[in-house]
Amino acid sequence: MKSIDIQIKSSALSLEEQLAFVSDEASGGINVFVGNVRNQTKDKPVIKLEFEAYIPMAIKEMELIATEALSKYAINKISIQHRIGTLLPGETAVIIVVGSAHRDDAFRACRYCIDTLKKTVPIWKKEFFEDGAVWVAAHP
Amino acid sequence: MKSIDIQIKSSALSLEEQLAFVSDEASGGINVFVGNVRNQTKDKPVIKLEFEAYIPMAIKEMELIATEALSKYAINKISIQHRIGTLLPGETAVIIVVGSAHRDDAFRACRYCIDTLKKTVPIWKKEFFEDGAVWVAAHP
Amino acid sequence: MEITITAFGIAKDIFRTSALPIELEDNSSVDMLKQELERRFPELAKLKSYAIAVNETYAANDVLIKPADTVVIIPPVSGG
Amino acid sequence: MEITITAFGIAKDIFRTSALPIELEDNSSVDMLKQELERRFPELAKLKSYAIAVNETYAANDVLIKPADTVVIIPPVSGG
Repeated sequence: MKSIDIQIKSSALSLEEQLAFVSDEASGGINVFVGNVRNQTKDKPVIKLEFEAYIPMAIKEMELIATEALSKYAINKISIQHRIGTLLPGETAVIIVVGSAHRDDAFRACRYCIDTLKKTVPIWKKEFFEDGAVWVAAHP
Repeated sequence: MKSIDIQIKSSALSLEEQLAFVSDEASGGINVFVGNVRNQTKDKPVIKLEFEAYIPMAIKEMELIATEALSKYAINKISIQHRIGTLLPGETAVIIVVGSAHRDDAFRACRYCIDTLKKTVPIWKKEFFEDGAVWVAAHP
Repeated sequence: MEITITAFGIAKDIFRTSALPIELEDNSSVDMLKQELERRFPELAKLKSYAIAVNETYAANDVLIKPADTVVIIPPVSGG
Repeated sequence: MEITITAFGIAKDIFRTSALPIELEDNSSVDMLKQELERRFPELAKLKSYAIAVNETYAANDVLIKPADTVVIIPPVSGG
Protein backbone atom coordinates (compact mmCIF):
# COMPACT_ATOMS: atom_id res chain seq x y z
CA MET A 1 0.00 0.00 0.00
CA LYS A 2 1.29 3.43 -0.97
CA SER A 3 2.33 5.40 2.10
CA ILE A 4 3.29 8.71 0.47
CA ASP A 5 1.09 11.20 -1.39
CA ILE A 6 2.86 14.21 -2.93
CA GLN A 7 1.12 16.73 -5.15
CA ILE A 8 1.51 20.23 -6.52
CA LYS A 9 -1.82 21.69 -7.61
CA SER A 10 -2.97 24.86 -9.30
CA SER A 11 -6.45 24.46 -7.80
CA ALA A 12 -7.62 24.44 -4.16
CA LEU A 13 -6.17 21.81 -1.85
CA SER A 14 -8.50 19.37 -0.08
CA LEU A 15 -7.72 18.55 3.53
CA GLU A 16 -10.54 16.01 3.44
CA GLU A 17 -8.88 14.15 0.56
CA GLN A 18 -5.45 14.19 2.23
CA LEU A 19 -6.92 13.07 5.56
CA ALA A 20 -8.69 10.20 3.81
CA PHE A 21 -5.38 9.14 2.23
CA VAL A 22 -3.55 9.13 5.57
CA SER A 23 -6.27 7.70 7.81
CA ASP A 24 -6.12 4.02 8.52
CA GLU A 25 -7.05 1.87 11.46
CA ALA A 26 -3.45 1.52 12.60
CA SER A 27 -3.03 5.29 13.04
CA GLY A 28 -4.39 6.63 16.31
CA GLY A 29 -2.76 10.04 16.01
CA ILE A 30 -2.91 12.30 12.97
CA ASN A 31 -1.18 15.66 12.89
CA VAL A 32 -1.97 18.23 10.24
CA PHE A 33 -0.29 21.47 9.28
CA VAL A 34 -2.24 23.95 7.16
CA GLY A 35 -0.33 26.96 5.82
CA ASN A 36 -2.65 29.81 4.86
CA VAL A 37 -2.00 33.19 3.24
CA ARG A 38 -1.94 35.90 5.90
CA ASN A 39 -3.50 39.30 5.30
CA GLN A 40 -0.35 41.10 6.41
CA THR A 41 3.44 40.85 6.61
CA LYS A 42 5.16 43.04 9.18
CA ASP A 43 1.94 45.07 9.55
CA LYS A 44 1.75 45.77 5.80
CA PRO A 45 -1.53 44.61 4.19
CA VAL A 46 -1.06 41.80 1.67
CA ILE A 47 -3.29 41.93 -1.42
CA LYS A 48 -2.38 38.57 -2.93
CA LEU A 49 0.41 36.03 -3.25
CA GLU A 50 1.80 34.29 -6.27
CA PHE A 51 3.50 30.92 -5.88
CA GLU A 52 5.62 29.37 -8.56
CA ALA A 53 7.43 26.05 -8.45
CA TYR A 54 10.10 24.21 -10.35
CA ILE A 55 7.61 21.40 -10.46
CA PRO A 56 9.59 18.21 -11.24
CA MET A 57 12.30 19.07 -8.71
CA ALA A 58 9.79 20.32 -6.12
CA ILE A 59 7.99 16.96 -6.36
CA LYS A 60 11.31 15.12 -5.96
CA GLU A 61 12.30 17.23 -2.93
CA MET A 62 8.90 16.74 -1.31
CA GLU A 63 9.18 12.98 -1.88
CA LEU A 64 12.62 13.09 -0.29
CA ILE A 65 11.21 14.88 2.77
CA ALA A 66 8.39 12.34 3.09
CA THR A 67 10.79 9.41 2.71
CA GLU A 68 13.13 10.89 5.31
CA ALA A 69 10.20 11.46 7.70
CA LEU A 70 9.08 7.84 7.28
CA SER A 71 12.58 6.63 8.15
CA LYS A 72 13.20 9.04 11.06
CA TYR A 73 9.83 8.73 12.81
CA ALA A 74 7.45 5.87 13.64
CA ILE A 75 4.76 7.06 11.24
CA ASN A 76 2.52 5.14 8.84
CA LYS A 77 1.45 7.53 6.07
CA ILE A 78 2.14 11.03 4.91
CA SER A 79 0.55 13.44 2.46
CA ILE A 80 2.18 16.73 1.37
CA GLN A 81 0.41 18.98 -1.11
CA HIS A 82 1.36 22.49 -2.18
CA ARG A 83 -0.67 24.89 -4.24
CA ILE A 84 0.79 27.23 -6.88
CA GLY A 85 -0.62 30.23 -8.75
CA THR A 86 -2.41 33.25 -7.33
CA LEU A 87 -3.72 33.00 -3.76
CA LEU A 88 -5.70 35.50 -1.72
CA PRO A 89 -5.47 36.06 2.05
CA GLY A 90 -7.13 33.18 3.89
CA GLU A 91 -6.48 30.68 1.10
CA THR A 92 -4.41 27.55 1.71
CA ALA A 93 -0.91 27.21 0.24
CA VAL A 94 0.23 23.95 1.81
CA ILE A 95 -1.23 21.01 3.74
CA ILE A 96 0.80 18.28 5.42
CA VAL A 97 -0.94 15.29 7.03
CA VAL A 98 0.95 12.63 9.00
CA GLY A 99 -0.54 9.51 10.56
CA SER A 100 1.08 7.49 13.31
CA ALA A 101 0.16 4.89 15.91
CA HIS A 102 1.04 7.40 18.63
CA ARG A 103 0.81 11.16 18.63
CA ASP A 104 4.38 12.11 19.51
CA ASP A 105 5.79 10.88 16.20
CA ALA A 106 2.91 12.42 14.23
CA PHE A 107 3.61 15.87 15.73
CA ARG A 108 7.38 15.63 15.31
CA ALA A 109 7.26 14.29 11.75
CA CYS A 110 4.75 16.93 10.63
CA ARG A 111 6.95 19.65 12.11
CA TYR A 112 10.00 18.17 10.40
CA CYS A 113 8.19 18.15 7.04
CA ILE A 114 7.04 21.78 7.07
CA ASP A 115 10.37 23.05 8.44
CA THR A 116 12.32 21.16 5.78
CA LEU A 117 9.90 22.05 2.98
CA LYS A 118 10.45 25.73 3.69
CA LYS A 119 14.22 25.21 3.39
CA THR A 120 14.66 22.89 0.45
CA VAL A 121 11.66 22.70 -1.88
CA PRO A 122 12.02 24.93 -4.98
CA ILE A 123 8.82 26.94 -4.58
CA TRP A 124 8.81 30.74 -4.54
CA LYS A 125 6.30 33.19 -3.17
CA LYS A 126 5.82 36.77 -4.33
CA GLU A 127 3.90 39.05 -2.00
CA PHE A 128 1.84 41.85 -3.53
CA PHE A 129 1.23 44.99 -1.45
CA GLU A 130 -0.64 48.13 -2.41
CA ASP A 131 2.62 49.79 -3.38
CA GLY A 132 4.57 46.98 -4.99
CA ALA A 133 5.67 43.36 -4.76
CA VAL A 134 8.59 41.37 -3.34
CA TRP A 135 9.94 37.87 -3.67
CA VAL A 136 9.80 36.58 -0.10
CA ALA A 137 13.14 35.76 1.59
CA ALA A 138 15.18 36.62 -1.50
CA HIS A 139 17.40 39.16 0.22
CA PRO A 140 19.17 39.02 3.61
CA MET B 1 -15.04 37.71 18.24
CA LYS B 2 -15.18 34.37 20.03
CA SER B 3 -11.78 32.70 20.00
CA ILE B 4 -12.64 29.39 21.71
CA ASP B 5 -14.91 26.58 20.50
CA ILE B 6 -15.43 23.67 22.90
CA GLN B 7 -17.89 20.86 22.25
CA ILE B 8 -18.68 17.33 23.32
CA LYS B 9 -20.76 15.49 20.73
CA SER B 10 -22.44 12.13 20.48
CA SER B 11 -22.34 12.31 16.67
CA ALA B 12 -19.38 12.44 14.25
CA LEU B 13 -16.95 15.35 14.59
CA SER B 14 -16.38 17.64 11.61
CA LEU B 15 -12.82 18.78 10.98
CA GLU B 16 -14.16 21.04 8.23
CA GLU B 17 -16.41 22.85 10.70
CA GLN B 18 -13.62 23.24 13.27
CA LEU B 19 -11.16 24.43 10.63
CA ALA B 20 -13.69 27.03 9.44
CA PHE B 21 -14.07 28.29 13.02
CA VAL B 22 -10.31 28.65 13.52
CA SER B 23 -9.35 29.98 10.07
CA ASP B 24 -8.97 33.70 9.73
CA GLU B 25 -6.77 35.93 7.63
CA ALA B 26 -4.45 36.68 10.57
CA SER B 27 -3.54 33.01 11.02
CA GLY B 28 -0.88 31.76 8.64
CA GLY B 29 -0.25 28.50 10.49
CA ILE B 30 -2.91 26.05 11.61
CA ASN B 31 -2.06 22.87 13.45
CA VAL B 32 -4.56 20.06 13.84
CA PHE B 33 -4.55 16.93 15.95
CA VAL B 34 -6.99 14.17 15.08
CA GLY B 35 -7.27 11.26 17.52
CA ASN B 36 -8.73 8.16 15.91
CA VAL B 37 -9.67 4.76 17.30
CA ARG B 38 -6.92 2.24 16.56
CA ASN B 39 -7.74 -1.32 15.56
CA GLN B 40 -5.41 -2.76 18.18
CA THR B 41 -3.88 -2.14 21.60
CA LYS B 42 -0.66 -3.99 22.38
CA ASP B 43 -1.32 -6.29 19.39
CA LYS B 44 -4.78 -7.23 20.64
CA PRO B 45 -7.56 -6.49 18.10
CA VAL B 46 -10.00 -3.81 19.30
CA ILE B 47 -13.67 -4.36 18.37
CA LYS B 48 -15.05 -1.01 19.56
CA LEU B 49 -14.57 1.74 22.10
CA GLU B 50 -17.04 3.40 24.40
CA PHE B 51 -16.39 6.93 25.61
CA GLU B 52 -18.25 8.49 28.47
CA ALA B 53 -17.82 11.97 29.90
CA TYR B 54 -18.79 13.92 32.98
CA ILE B 55 -20.05 16.48 30.51
CA PRO B 56 -20.35 19.77 32.44
CA MET B 57 -16.96 19.34 34.08
CA ALA B 58 -15.34 18.05 30.88
CA ILE B 59 -16.52 21.20 29.08
CA LYS B 60 -15.11 23.36 31.90
CA GLU B 61 -11.76 21.55 31.85
CA MET B 62 -11.53 21.82 28.05
CA GLU B 63 -12.30 25.55 28.29
CA LEU B 64 -9.58 25.86 30.91
CA ILE B 65 -7.09 24.15 28.60
CA ALA B 66 -8.03 26.44 25.70
CA THR B 67 -7.78 29.54 27.90
CA GLU B 68 -4.38 28.46 29.20
CA ALA B 69 -3.18 27.77 25.65
CA LEU B 70 -4.30 31.25 24.54
CA SER B 71 -2.34 32.81 27.39
CA LYS B 72 0.81 30.66 27.06
CA TYR B 73 1.18 30.76 23.26
CA ALA B 74 0.81 33.43 20.57
CA ILE B 75 -2.26 31.85 19.03
CA ASN B 76 -5.47 33.39 17.70
CA LYS B 77 -8.20 30.76 17.87
CA ILE B 78 -8.71 27.27 19.15
CA SER B 79 -11.32 24.55 18.73
CA ILE B 80 -11.45 21.38 20.84
CA GLN B 81 -14.18 18.82 20.24
CA HIS B 82 -14.51 15.35 21.74
CA ARG B 83 -16.93 12.63 20.76
CA ILE B 84 -18.64 10.28 23.22
CA GLY B 85 -20.60 7.06 22.79
CA THR B 86 -19.63 3.98 20.80
CA LEU B 87 -16.81 4.34 18.25
CA LEU B 88 -15.40 1.80 15.83
CA PRO B 89 -11.77 1.50 14.70
CA GLY B 90 -10.91 4.34 12.30
CA GLU B 91 -13.52 6.70 13.78
CA THR B 92 -12.48 10.03 15.28
CA ALA B 93 -12.63 10.61 19.05
CA VAL B 94 -11.07 14.05 19.33
CA ILE B 95 -10.08 16.95 17.08
CA ILE B 96 -8.03 19.97 18.17
CA VAL B 97 -7.44 22.88 15.79
CA VAL B 98 -5.19 25.82 16.65
CA GLY B 99 -4.56 28.89 14.50
CA SER B 100 -1.61 31.22 14.88
CA ALA B 101 0.23 33.89 12.91
CA HIS B 102 3.32 31.66 12.88
CA ARG B 103 3.58 27.91 12.91
CA ASP B 104 5.76 27.34 15.97
CA ASP B 105 3.08 28.47 18.41
CA ALA B 106 0.37 26.56 16.55
CA PHE B 107 2.33 23.29 16.88
CA ARG B 108 3.25 23.85 20.52
CA ALA B 109 -0.21 24.96 21.61
CA CYS B 110 -1.91 22.02 19.86
CA ARG B 111 0.49 19.62 21.53
CA TYR B 112 -0.13 21.26 24.90
CA CYS B 113 -3.89 20.89 24.44
CA ILE B 114 -3.94 17.18 23.59
CA ASP B 115 -1.36 16.30 26.27
CA THR B 116 -3.31 18.20 28.93
CA LEU B 117 -6.70 16.92 27.76
CA LYS B 118 -5.48 13.36 28.24
CA LYS B 119 -4.47 14.17 31.82
CA THR B 120 -7.25 16.36 33.15
CA VAL B 121 -10.51 16.11 31.20
CA PRO B 122 -13.04 13.73 32.81
CA ILE B 123 -13.63 11.47 29.84
CA TRP B 124 -13.25 7.70 30.04
CA LYS B 125 -12.65 5.11 27.37
CA LYS B 126 -13.58 1.43 27.57
CA GLU B 127 -11.89 -0.86 25.08
CA PHE B 128 -13.77 -3.92 23.90
CA PHE B 129 -11.79 -6.95 22.77
CA GLU B 130 -13.06 -10.32 21.58
CA ASP B 131 -12.63 -11.75 25.08
CA GLY B 132 -13.68 -8.85 27.29
CA ALA B 133 -13.41 -5.15 27.99
CA VAL B 134 -11.24 -2.82 30.07
CA TRP B 135 -11.39 0.78 31.23
CA VAL B 136 -8.23 2.27 29.71
CA ALA B 137 -5.53 3.49 32.12
CA ALA B 138 -7.58 2.64 35.21
CA HIS B 139 -4.94 0.42 36.81
CA PRO B 140 -1.17 0.94 37.20
CA MET C 1 -25.30 14.29 56.43
CA GLU C 2 -26.13 12.04 53.50
CA ILE C 3 -24.67 12.89 50.13
CA THR C 4 -24.78 11.11 46.79
CA ILE C 5 -21.56 10.36 44.95
CA THR C 6 -21.88 10.29 41.18
CA ALA C 7 -19.58 7.72 39.58
CA PHE C 8 -18.17 7.37 36.06
CA GLY C 9 -16.00 4.81 34.29
CA ILE C 10 -14.54 2.06 36.41
CA ALA C 11 -15.78 3.72 39.62
CA LYS C 12 -19.33 3.03 38.45
CA ASP C 13 -18.41 -0.65 38.02
CA ILE C 14 -16.80 -0.77 41.49
CA PHE C 15 -19.80 0.90 43.17
CA ARG C 16 -22.22 -1.10 40.98
CA THR C 17 -24.17 2.14 40.62
CA SER C 18 -23.65 5.58 39.12
CA ALA C 19 -25.23 7.27 42.17
CA LEU C 20 -23.97 6.04 45.52
CA PRO C 21 -25.64 7.38 48.69
CA ILE C 22 -23.13 7.74 51.52
CA GLU C 23 -23.46 8.86 55.14
CA LEU C 24 -20.73 11.29 56.27
CA GLU C 25 -20.20 13.36 59.38
CA ASP C 26 -21.02 17.04 58.93
CA ASN C 27 -18.00 19.05 57.73
CA SER C 28 -16.23 15.99 56.39
CA SER C 29 -13.26 16.70 54.12
CA VAL C 30 -12.56 15.15 50.73
CA ASP C 31 -9.87 13.09 52.42
CA MET C 32 -12.39 11.70 54.92
CA LEU C 33 -14.75 10.86 52.05
CA LYS C 34 -11.94 8.99 50.26
CA GLN C 35 -11.18 6.98 53.42
CA GLU C 36 -14.81 6.03 53.81
CA LEU C 37 -15.09 5.05 50.15
CA GLU C 38 -11.92 2.94 50.31
CA ARG C 39 -13.16 1.24 53.48
CA ARG C 40 -16.36 0.24 51.71
CA PHE C 41 -14.77 -0.43 48.30
CA PRO C 42 -11.20 -1.73 48.70
CA GLU C 43 -10.98 -2.00 44.87
CA LEU C 44 -10.63 1.80 44.74
CA ALA C 45 -7.17 1.63 46.32
CA LYS C 46 -6.01 -0.57 43.42
CA LEU C 47 -6.70 2.14 40.83
CA LYS C 48 -3.77 4.10 39.39
CA SER C 49 -5.32 7.13 41.08
CA TYR C 50 -8.68 8.78 41.51
CA ALA C 51 -9.89 12.25 42.35
CA ILE C 52 -12.97 13.83 43.83
CA ALA C 53 -14.67 16.70 42.03
CA VAL C 54 -16.79 19.07 44.09
CA ASN C 55 -19.11 21.29 42.08
CA GLU C 56 -17.40 20.40 38.81
CA THR C 57 -13.88 21.25 39.99
CA TYR C 58 -11.08 18.95 41.16
CA ALA C 59 -11.07 19.19 44.97
CA ALA C 60 -7.97 19.01 47.18
CA ASN C 61 -8.01 16.64 50.16
CA ASP C 62 -8.71 19.40 52.69
CA VAL C 63 -11.81 20.78 50.96
CA LEU C 64 -14.90 20.44 53.21
CA ILE C 65 -18.01 18.92 51.71
CA LYS C 66 -21.37 20.64 52.26
CA PRO C 67 -24.71 18.83 51.96
CA ALA C 68 -25.72 20.69 48.75
CA ASP C 69 -22.42 20.03 46.93
CA THR C 70 -22.27 18.02 43.73
CA VAL C 71 -19.71 15.32 44.51
CA VAL C 72 -18.30 13.12 41.76
CA ILE C 73 -15.61 10.45 41.81
CA ILE C 74 -13.14 10.76 38.91
CA PRO C 75 -11.19 7.58 38.19
CA PRO C 76 -8.10 7.86 35.91
CA VAL C 77 -9.20 9.73 32.79
CA SER C 78 -8.52 8.34 29.31
CA GLY C 79 -9.98 10.75 26.79
CA GLY C 80 -8.40 11.67 23.47
CA MET D 1 29.53 24.74 -25.00
CA GLU D 2 26.33 26.72 -24.83
CA ILE D 3 23.83 25.79 -22.18
CA THR D 4 20.52 27.32 -21.17
CA ILE D 5 19.90 28.26 -17.55
CA THR D 6 16.28 28.06 -16.47
CA ALA D 7 15.39 30.73 -13.92
CA PHE D 8 12.59 30.97 -11.34
CA GLY D 9 11.49 33.62 -8.85
CA ILE D 10 13.73 36.61 -8.43
CA ALA D 11 16.43 35.05 -10.67
CA LYS D 12 13.99 35.34 -13.57
CA ASP D 13 13.60 39.06 -12.80
CA ILE D 14 17.38 39.53 -12.58
CA PHE D 15 18.01 37.70 -15.87
CA ARG D 16 14.92 39.33 -17.45
CA THR D 17 14.17 35.91 -18.89
CA SER D 18 13.28 32.44 -17.66
CA ALA D 19 15.70 30.81 -20.14
CA LEU D 20 19.16 32.35 -20.27
CA PRO D 21 21.62 31.06 -22.90
CA ILE D 22 25.17 31.12 -21.58
CA GLU D 23 28.50 30.20 -23.16
CA LEU D 24 30.76 28.11 -20.90
CA GLU D 25 34.04 26.30 -21.43
CA ASP D 26 33.66 22.53 -21.76
CA ASN D 27 33.83 20.74 -18.39
CA SER D 28 32.94 23.87 -16.47
CA SER D 29 31.99 23.31 -12.85
CA VAL D 30 28.95 24.68 -11.03
CA ASP D 31 31.31 27.09 -9.30
CA MET D 32 32.58 28.41 -12.64
CA LEU D 33 28.99 28.84 -13.82
CA LYS D 34 28.18 30.85 -10.67
CA GLN D 35 31.19 33.11 -11.24
CA GLU D 36 30.16 33.74 -14.83
CA LEU D 37 26.56 34.46 -13.79
CA GLU D 38 27.67 36.87 -11.05
CA ARG D 39 29.99 38.64 -13.49
CA ARG D 40 27.10 39.24 -15.87
CA PHE D 41 24.44 39.80 -13.17
CA PRO D 42 25.98 41.47 -10.08
CA GLU D 43 22.49 41.52 -8.50
CA LEU D 44 22.85 37.77 -7.90
CA ALA D 45 25.53 38.36 -5.28
CA LYS D 46 23.08 40.47 -3.27
CA LEU D 47 20.68 37.56 -2.78
CA LYS D 48 20.59 35.79 0.57
CA SER D 49 21.87 32.73 -1.29
CA TYR D 50 21.21 30.79 -4.45
CA ALA D 51 21.86 27.27 -5.65
CA ILE D 52 22.27 25.53 -8.96
CA ALA D 53 20.26 22.41 -9.70
CA VAL D 54 21.63 20.00 -12.27
CA ASN D 55 19.14 17.44 -13.55
CA GLU D 56 16.63 18.28 -10.81
CA THR D 57 19.08 17.84 -7.93
CA TYR D 58 20.96 20.45 -5.89
CA ALA D 59 24.52 20.46 -7.27
CA ALA D 60 27.67 21.05 -5.22
CA ASN D 61 30.20 23.60 -6.51
CA ASP D 62 32.56 20.95 -7.91
CA VAL D 63 29.97 19.19 -10.07
CA LEU D 64 30.90 19.37 -13.77
CA ILE D 65 28.26 20.51 -16.23
CA LYS D 66 27.69 18.52 -19.41
CA PRO D 67 26.03 19.99 -22.51
CA ALA D 68 22.90 17.85 -22.18
CA ASP D 69 22.33 18.68 -18.47
CA THR D 70 19.23 20.51 -17.29
CA VAL D 71 20.63 23.47 -15.37
CA VAL D 72 18.38 25.62 -13.18
CA ILE D 73 19.14 28.51 -10.87
CA ILE D 74 17.37 28.25 -7.51
CA PRO D 75 17.11 31.56 -5.62
CA PRO D 76 16.13 31.43 -1.90
CA VAL D 77 13.00 29.27 -1.66
CA SER D 78 9.89 30.49 0.16
CA GLY D 79 7.24 27.81 -0.14
CA GLY D 80 4.85 26.83 2.60
